[in-house]
Amino acid sequence: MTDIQAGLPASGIVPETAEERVSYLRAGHSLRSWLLTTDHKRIAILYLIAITAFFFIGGAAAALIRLDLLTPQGDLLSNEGYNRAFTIHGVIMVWFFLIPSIPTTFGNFLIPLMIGARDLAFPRLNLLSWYIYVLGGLVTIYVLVTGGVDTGWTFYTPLSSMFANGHVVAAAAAVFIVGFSSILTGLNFIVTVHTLRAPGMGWGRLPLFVWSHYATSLVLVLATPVLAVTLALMAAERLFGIGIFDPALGGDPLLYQHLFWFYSHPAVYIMILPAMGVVSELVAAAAHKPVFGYWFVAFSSLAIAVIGFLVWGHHMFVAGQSMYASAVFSFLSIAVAVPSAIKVYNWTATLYKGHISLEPPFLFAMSFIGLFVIGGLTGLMLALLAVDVHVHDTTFVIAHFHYIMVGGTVSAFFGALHYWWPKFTGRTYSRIWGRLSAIFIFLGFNLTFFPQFLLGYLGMPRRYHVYDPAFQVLHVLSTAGASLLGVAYVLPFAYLLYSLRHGAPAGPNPWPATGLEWTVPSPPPKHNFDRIPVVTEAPYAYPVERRGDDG
Amino acid sequence: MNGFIPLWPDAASAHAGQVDQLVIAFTVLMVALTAPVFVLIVVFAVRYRRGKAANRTHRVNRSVWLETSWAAIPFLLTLFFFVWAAWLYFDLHRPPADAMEIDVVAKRWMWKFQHPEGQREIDDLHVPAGRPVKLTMTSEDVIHSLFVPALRVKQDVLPGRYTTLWFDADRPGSYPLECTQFCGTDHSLMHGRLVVMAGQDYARWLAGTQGGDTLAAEGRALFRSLGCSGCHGPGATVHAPKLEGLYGRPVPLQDGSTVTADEQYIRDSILEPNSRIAAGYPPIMPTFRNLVDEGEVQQLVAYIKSLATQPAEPTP
Amino acid sequence: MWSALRPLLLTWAGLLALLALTIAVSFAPIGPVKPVANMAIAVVKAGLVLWVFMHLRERGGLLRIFALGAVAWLVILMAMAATDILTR
Amino acid sequence: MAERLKLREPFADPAHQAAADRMGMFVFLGTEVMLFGGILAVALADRIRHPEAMIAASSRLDLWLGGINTAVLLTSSLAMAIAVAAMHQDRPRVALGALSATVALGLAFLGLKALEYGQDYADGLMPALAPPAEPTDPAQALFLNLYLAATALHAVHLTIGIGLVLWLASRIARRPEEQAMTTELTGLYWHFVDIVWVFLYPVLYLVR
Repeated sequence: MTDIQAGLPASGIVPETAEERVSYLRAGHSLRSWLLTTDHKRIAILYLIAITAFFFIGGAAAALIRLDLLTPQGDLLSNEGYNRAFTIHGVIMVWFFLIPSIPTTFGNFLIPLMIGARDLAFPRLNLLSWYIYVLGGLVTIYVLVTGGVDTGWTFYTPLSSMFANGHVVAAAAAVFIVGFSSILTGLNFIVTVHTLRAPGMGWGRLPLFVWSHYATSLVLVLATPVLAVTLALMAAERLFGIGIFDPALGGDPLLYQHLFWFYSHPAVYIMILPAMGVVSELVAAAAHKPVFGYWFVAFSSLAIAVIGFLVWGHHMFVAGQSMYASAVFSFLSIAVAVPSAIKVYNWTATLYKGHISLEPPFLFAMSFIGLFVIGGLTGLMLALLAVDVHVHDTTFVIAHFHYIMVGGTVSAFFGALHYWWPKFTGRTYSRIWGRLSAIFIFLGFNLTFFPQFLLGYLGMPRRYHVYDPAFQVLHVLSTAGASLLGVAYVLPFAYLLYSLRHGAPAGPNPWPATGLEWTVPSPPPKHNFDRIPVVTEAPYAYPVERRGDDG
Repeated sequence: MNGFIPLWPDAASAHAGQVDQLVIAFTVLMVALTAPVFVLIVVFAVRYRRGKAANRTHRVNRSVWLETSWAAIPFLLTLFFFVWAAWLYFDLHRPPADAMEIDVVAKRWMWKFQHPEGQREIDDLHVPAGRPVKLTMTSEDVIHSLFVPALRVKQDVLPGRYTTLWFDADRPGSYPLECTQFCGTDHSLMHGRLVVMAGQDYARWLAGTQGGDTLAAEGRALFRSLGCSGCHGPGATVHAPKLEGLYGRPVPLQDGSTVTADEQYIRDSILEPNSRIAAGYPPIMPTFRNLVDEGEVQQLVAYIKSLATQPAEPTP
Repeated sequence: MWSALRPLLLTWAGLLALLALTIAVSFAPIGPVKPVANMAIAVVKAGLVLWVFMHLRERGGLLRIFALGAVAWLVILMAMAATDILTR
Repeated sequence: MAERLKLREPFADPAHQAAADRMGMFVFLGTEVMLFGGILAVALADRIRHPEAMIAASSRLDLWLGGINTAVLLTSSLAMAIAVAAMHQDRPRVALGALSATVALGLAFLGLKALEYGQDYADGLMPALAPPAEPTDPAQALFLNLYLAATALHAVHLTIGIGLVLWLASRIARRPEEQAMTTELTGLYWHFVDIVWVFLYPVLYLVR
């Protein structure tokens, strides 16, 4: 970006560059060459399109919820309508945007490039995973169009299996299907990182982006099947009356919650770990300096993946779980925050004595760090037993997980989009608009969710659309924030798509940054590397810019 | 909870005050641990801006001591709060013996309260101030959750099982009471008021409401009308466990283990007699699952508990 | 070809013997330790199938970790769910 | 032994691709372990909460038919292992014979299972599908529902396994020289389905 000082890209249509003519984008123009591709880069683009569509559908449901909560009686939607709106918002955002967002787009595109491979270990499985995702998506659209489901994204029994009257089994089938898409992606990444690293690319030379995706893949592969069998048993109980969790038969509704949260808490680490990988790359590139404490940051990804499996009980402190088990889960939930603390402090230490540039992706990275810290700490507060008794299932919890998922993962997703867009498309975008959208997203987000911390502690229950009139001011603030956030999210797609035609050519290394993906032309050719590179130095080996930098 | 924008909920019990102290103290620790991150990011972004001259010598890229310390110190500090919070949590799970017992039945989209003196209330609950009150709760359909923000207490209400919640409200007033576990269409409407009244006001309220039979009395009537007295009554000839003095006593079971006869055991024995059969008795008791609803089971349990004080006659 | 079949046939015989053993054990009056015995025999049978039929014997350590890693997570699920159910 | 397989994208060396394929298969089997693991966790929870009902309900199942079925499945695993060994020794005809034995034994298992399901249906051991004359004790119904769910899921996996073996046999019949790896991978899946039954049998039938 250093050579293009102008905020706006060169005006008028920019003709196709030499790299673009031979790049993966031009390797076949027919729809068939896109829909039957096994090139990991094209599959990443297919995923990017699909998850963006679901991001806006889920966002629309969120807009409905926020508008309905403008008034204490909830005049926009009926009770039933509100229940279905937050359920479809949850189902689509969790399984069709947050979980696949960074791994299936940036993971698919960049992991082979970063480790010096021509493609993932199983290219055909990669395409199959996209088709399974689309199939799951279509079933969800069917559920949405024909009336939705009113159980919440958690599908708790006995409500989901015996009392709910929406399309519970179809929604469970959609999630069951899309689960296998994540399993295939996780499996592909694990085998690729183990078997396809370039010569010299030892585990100590892997970019932290790859480390975090490796840890995410372990969680994807080990947790998702438990969700599949739990939803299958719930659907069997609803469809055929095969009572597994049925309290009338002496079944334990808490058993469903144990199985569900055994998946669903690791699932939140599936959502945040790739974002942490992105931020490690962005912070290193922003500071033009190696990440502080490489091994600590790398192993903290693995630690989060492993300890993440031991903490699910903190969702059930007030659910009737034994107080001894709750104490154990509370302690382990505090332990799982330690690796995240290491990452945050190490990122901050990376900025020390760096050469910091405030390009749009690096603004997103810093807003990630700020918002993730608030989300993480309120998570620690929720892990404290007595506090959780008060704020469980209130909007305090809503604010907590939105600070991590929207403040964290979505900011990192947009940061990654702005950082690797020149590599994906070979074009640069307007840096002024990039910075504006980062700032608007940060402001809109805080205005939307900080009031919900206050509402939560005041006792505003979650999933309520009728509330005490005294809370109305905070709800109006939150809805105002949501409308600003909604507009801010549309901005990037405007100027990024504009850059496809009018953006100036980006060249192989616009930032400039280290990493094998920056050594190939932008957009990269179909076979990635003419010759598989031999890696000789540690990652993030930024050149010393000034004499004496290294003392 | 007054003023244009309410910022802090009312606190109507000692426990609520303690939870507030815990939250404020923990927030102070969190600000102390994270202020450096926010400040340093801005400071570094300004001082070490790319292209700006600055003293960038002695760049260190790893320091095992520094990294271990900023991992361990926050963890140890938070552990102190873990112990404090766990202490409050355990305190919540140990109701005092002299607490006033109120039975609660949660049903899709309403709360039914039954006072020991016989009063019945829907959605609203009147309790005396300054006296511990223990709620024994169950649900007739899905999982609900009783939440009183002013007391900082919440407990899920499960179908097929008793869960308990106790509090000692000391400030009279009317506080919101809500259901916080999504339970279907009108989940948002399933709320009411917890009315905490000073001693004499509560007595006047008790007298004022129609004083039907006490809970135990209604239980005795049911005990007779359902035919329980045929086997468990004093003059019964059938070989069935005597219920006098049963409540709170350990009961040896057929599989060799023993269990204390609490509300849960009595309820299970009424609704699923074969689940835990007392030792030395044939499993001949029919199930009453479809004959009585949860409210009536609580009346029977109240009656059997009232028998606890009478001496147990020798079984025939 | 025969040299390749010999280990397979021996393993098969072993598996059938273990099946008979597990049925016999289920009738023996050994009380509370019976479920542990059932599981132990099942683990041995599974181990035989993994070791010989699935050729883990000839594979490196990494693949063995992959083969048995998931069982550790299953134990986490069962152990922690059991702590709740037992101490409720 | 040189890996006889069809080289494909990103791999240049057969041994490299073989190692990757095996690792991918074992990771996939890891996910299947977690899938059936959920059911075993439900069984453990029910066993802790309702011990006598579990014992009573399990003793009503036909232990001997289950035992025969286990033997059938173990033998089918042997046949599959022989097929894999034959393909590695470049003996496709022997492999085809062993594969047909595997399919036959698999179908025998499904047949016996269907027979058992009919028996259970008649004896009222499937309370969800056919409510028996005198209602079973609720906790026993819980176990019987779990038995139905677990064995049905296993039967679905076995059916997929049989489909895979038939597809594999057709590929060997057409071009035998490249199928050693595919045979080994199908074998891994088949042995896994057998291992699942090795655990389901004591958990469901031998609760004494």
